[in-house]
Formats: sequence, C-alpha cells, structure tokens
Amino acid sequence: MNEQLKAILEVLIFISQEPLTLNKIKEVLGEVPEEELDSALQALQQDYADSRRGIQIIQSAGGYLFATKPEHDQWVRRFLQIEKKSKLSSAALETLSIIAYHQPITQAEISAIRGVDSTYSLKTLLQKKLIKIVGRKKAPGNPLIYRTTERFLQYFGLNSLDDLPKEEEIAKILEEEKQILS
Amino acid sequence: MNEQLKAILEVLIFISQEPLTLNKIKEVLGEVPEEELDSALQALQQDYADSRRGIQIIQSAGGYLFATKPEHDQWVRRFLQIEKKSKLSSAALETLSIIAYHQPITQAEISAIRGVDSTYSLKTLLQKKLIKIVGRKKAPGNPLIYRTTERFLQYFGLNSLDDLPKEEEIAKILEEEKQILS
Amino acid sequence: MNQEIQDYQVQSEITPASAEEGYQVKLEIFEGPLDLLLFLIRKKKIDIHDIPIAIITRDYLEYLEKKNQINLDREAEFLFIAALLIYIKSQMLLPREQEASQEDDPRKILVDRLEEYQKIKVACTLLREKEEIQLQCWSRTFQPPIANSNDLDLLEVDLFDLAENFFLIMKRKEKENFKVIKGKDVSVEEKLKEIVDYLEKNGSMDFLEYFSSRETLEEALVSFFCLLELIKNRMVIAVQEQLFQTIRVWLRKDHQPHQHHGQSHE
Repeated sequence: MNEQLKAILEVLIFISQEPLTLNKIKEVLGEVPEEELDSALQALQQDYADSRRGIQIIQSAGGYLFATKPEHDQWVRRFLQIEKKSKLSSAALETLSIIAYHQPITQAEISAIRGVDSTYSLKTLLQKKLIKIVGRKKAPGNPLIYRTTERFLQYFGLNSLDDLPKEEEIAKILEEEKQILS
Repeated sequence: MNEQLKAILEVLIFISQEPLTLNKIKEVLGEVPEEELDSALQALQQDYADSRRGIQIIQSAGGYLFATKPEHDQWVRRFLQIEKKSKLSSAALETLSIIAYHQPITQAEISAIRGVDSTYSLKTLLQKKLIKIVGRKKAPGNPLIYRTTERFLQYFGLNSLDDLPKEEEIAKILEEEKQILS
Repeated sequence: MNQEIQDYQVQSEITPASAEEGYQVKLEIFEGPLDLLLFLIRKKKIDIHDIPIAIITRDYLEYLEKKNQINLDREAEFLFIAALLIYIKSQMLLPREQEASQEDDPRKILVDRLEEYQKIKVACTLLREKEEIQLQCWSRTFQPPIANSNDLDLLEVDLFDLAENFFLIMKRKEKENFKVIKGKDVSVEEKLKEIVDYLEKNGSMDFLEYFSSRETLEEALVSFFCLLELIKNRMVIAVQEQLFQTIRVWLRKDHQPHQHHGQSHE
C-alpha cells in the first residue's frame, strides 16, 4: 500500500468543498497508476468505515467526500442548534447595525433600508435581548418602535450610544473603500 | 477508552468551523467526567498524529480543530490552485505584536511605540479579524480601543495569550544577538 | 554598505507587503525611524544604553538625505526622530554641575523607546516562525455537508463589523439612487447560456466580480436573475460564506450539459 498516496488523498478529500472526482485527483497528482489509486482510495474508505470512527468517506455525485456517520446525527443537530443560538447571522448583524445608528426605528423603516423583510432578524435580536420594543409610532398602522438595549452596550463595550464609531472614524480606517464607493 | 465518546468528539470537531472548545463540548454532551473527556480527546489526537494520516487535530485558540498537516501544503495549493498563502506585511505584523503584548491599546499608543502612523495596518488587521474594537478609552478624544481576537490565536497556532513568546525568551535572544555583534 | 542592508533585510524578514499596503513594496527598507535607528546602532555595535548621540545623529541624517532607503510616505515621522536626536545632542552639550545620574540622562527617553521597539521586533520574528508553520496547515473554511443546514452564515461580530456594515449599507443605498439604466437588450436566454458556458469552461465563478464587471446595470440584473434561475433549477450551487464576501458559483456535477434551454423560464 502506498501510504504517502493515501495520506495525500485524505488531505484532498478533506479540503474539497465538493465531492472529489477521480478526474480532479489525476489533475492534481499527475500520473498515478489507476490500480494504485483505486486501492489507496479503498483502503482509506475502509479505515474510516471502522465502527470506532465518527466520520466516513462516502461516494456521491461521482466523487469522494467526508461526511458524519448517520448514527451521530443527534449530536450534529444539537451542536448546530447551540452554534446558531450563540452567534449572529449576517442578516441579524445588518439589522442590528441599522437599529443602532437609526434608533428609534420601525420595522418598515429597517426593511426599507435593507431592501429585504427583516421580521426574522428582529425576532432573533429580540430573543438575544440586543434590542427592545419601546412603544408605537404615531403613524398609520401604529408600528412598533425598536431600540438597542443595555445589553447591546455591554456586548460591544460601550458606555453610551454616543460611543458608537463615527462615520469618519470608520471611513478613515477604510480609506480605500471610500475611494471605490464614492 | 470510551470509543463511543471518541467517535462523537471526532464528529463535533469535524463539523465545527472554529476550534471546538471544552465548554462547547460540554454544552452539547451534557455531563461527562472530565478525565474521560480528556483521555478521549488525547487518544483521538494521537490517532491522527500517526504519520500515515494526512490530517491532524490541532489545539488552537483554546479548542480543537481539524487541519491538514504542513507537509502536504503543496498538494493543497495545487488542488486549490493558489499560491503560497501570503504572510502579513512587516508593518501589520509589527502592529499586531504591539497589540498582542499591550492590549487593550489605542491607535495613538500603537503609533507611539512604532514611531509611525498605523492606520493602514489596523485596517488590514481588522479586516482579517485578527484584532477587534472593544470600546472606547476614557481619555481625551475617547479613542477606540483594540484587542486581539480568537482568530489571532488561531492564526499563530496559540492556545491562549499565555502562549505568546515570553519576556525572558525575548531577552535571551537579544542577549545572544548582542554577543554575536560584539 | 549595500550588502549590509540586504543582510539586514533577510534577518528582519521583510516580506513584500500585501496589495492593500502596496505603496510600501518598493520603498520598504526602513519601515520607520526606529527601525533605521536600531539598524545604525547594530551596525556600529553600540550598546543601546550608551549611544554616542553625535555619531548616530550624523549617520541618521546621512540616511535621511539619501532618501532612497527610507519609506518616503513616512518622511515626517523620520524627521520627527531626527529632531529628537538633535534635541538630545544639544542637551548633552550643556555643561553639568555634577555627574548626571541615569535618570537625568537626556538619552533615556530614546533608549526606552528603542528597547521597547527592539523587544517587539524579536517578538515579530518569533511570531513569524509560528505563522510560517500555520500557513501550511489548512482547515476547512466551509461547513461540511450536513442535512438541513439552513442559515449557517454565522459570524462573530465586533464594533467594527457593526459600524462597517452600517456605513456600507448606506453607501450602497446612495449609489443605487444614482445609477442610470442604459438601454441595450440583454436576453435572459443568452445570458443563461453565457453563464453555463463559462462555468463549464472554468469550473466556478466569483459571482460578485462577474456581477460588477457587467457593462450596464440592466445586464448585471439579468445576470443576477439568471443565477437565481439556475439555483432554482438545481443547475448550480452558490455559496456565500460571509457577509460581504464573494458568492462562489459551481455547476452541479449531475446537471445535463446544455439542457437548460427552454426549461429556464416559463
């Protein structure tokens, strides 16, 4: 068994974002005898097929890829749930940034700036207690008004909203972007 | 050895995109005796440390993470069709070291140590998420305060800030240099 | 002299700066004044605690005059230290009534800075070694295949992200208002074919780049609708790993080449 080849195949399958095809392997490795390649791939697959391993190499869409074994699905789901709870999505971050700088603000105003509906993000942010509802706007439909919370300030290490980075400060740091955008 | 636990840990480290911390593991798995967890993690790391494996489990930024082994760098780059990953510029590295050793620190303080303005380097480092803004200093002008991030630790393969090269280590090198020069 | 400079460069691991700091590439020999000063001190094998200020000042000014070995964008900062050197020199010339204690040494202010800077320089070399190893280890930057994985574009945020996000959204809005749609028909059919052909040839595309290099807003929008169409028909996979990062598009391996004509829209 060509152990070196096996290790390289393991590396390639690991970093490949799509199922790794034989063609792609040959493209990267150059000339390798077909049988040698086959037996290395098989041996590698068998290594992972061992019941003591949590992950496996599967063949899908004409290529090889790493995947978790189905018997561990519950743990994968638990992990992803927790992961999701503890972090902000990019949509939520966008929404939060708008509320931070434009408060008090209504959902319709946020959505208008973002160009997409923001209900879900607002819900996430409310759950995380980074924003709160402070009343209703005296306007048609009496929409709810949102503001950031104390917790928001704590999270970002701010004493008050006046401490939010100013446009000039960010622009200075981002100087090049400013030139491209303007 | 709790083989079942080992397999689950392998799964969790595999699906986590950031170093998987002990806290996160406990959050997902619930009650697990500390020693059992430790020995399973160690055994798993050893499995992969085997020279016949192409990938490894590294400990970085206080967590565990899958990564390819350095000796396969060229194959990864051939596969991804990219040049050697670019190193930080010396200006950025200098700025970063100063932040690492003197955090929390403001831009003016950094520039004072370097003797040159550091705006550009700060931008690079912020965008690479190697540093972050953590608030404002209670001082004239209320300047922004910077700190290194988790990603900083990961970038250099450090487990925590305690792993930074120590003062004595640096002094020793300076002493050696002095002897060579004189 | 030249040889020495080159040696110094190798020792201190000066690497080509990244593109965003491109202005430093050509000129980078002495990044800053302290860098130059330390170099001069080492060259003369001088003890940092007992710098002959007159000599060092002369050497320093010589370099400054030549200019080609310093970073010109940093000229003011180089001059500032020159002024400091001259000031210290003048202080040292003043007659003293008794032997000055170390605390009174006018050089102290400079020595303290140089010592601190020197430490940082060493720390940089040590960190550079660690960086080198880490850059050869690759971790995955994408979520491995998992069933039902919606909404996975999660990120850690800090104040910079928050502020950057906001100001970029505002800039984007501003820009949108001023775009004029120029006429020139772009057919969806053609565009679909063009994108698929491109993917078949190149494997994947950076959609943002493709999008922004379109000639007119209309063409860009049509491209965008085509992408949505292709995703809907499960012809391609599109992945955005993070906000403001690019969207990468791949052709699905199981798609039927060139069967997209006609089925693309009703």
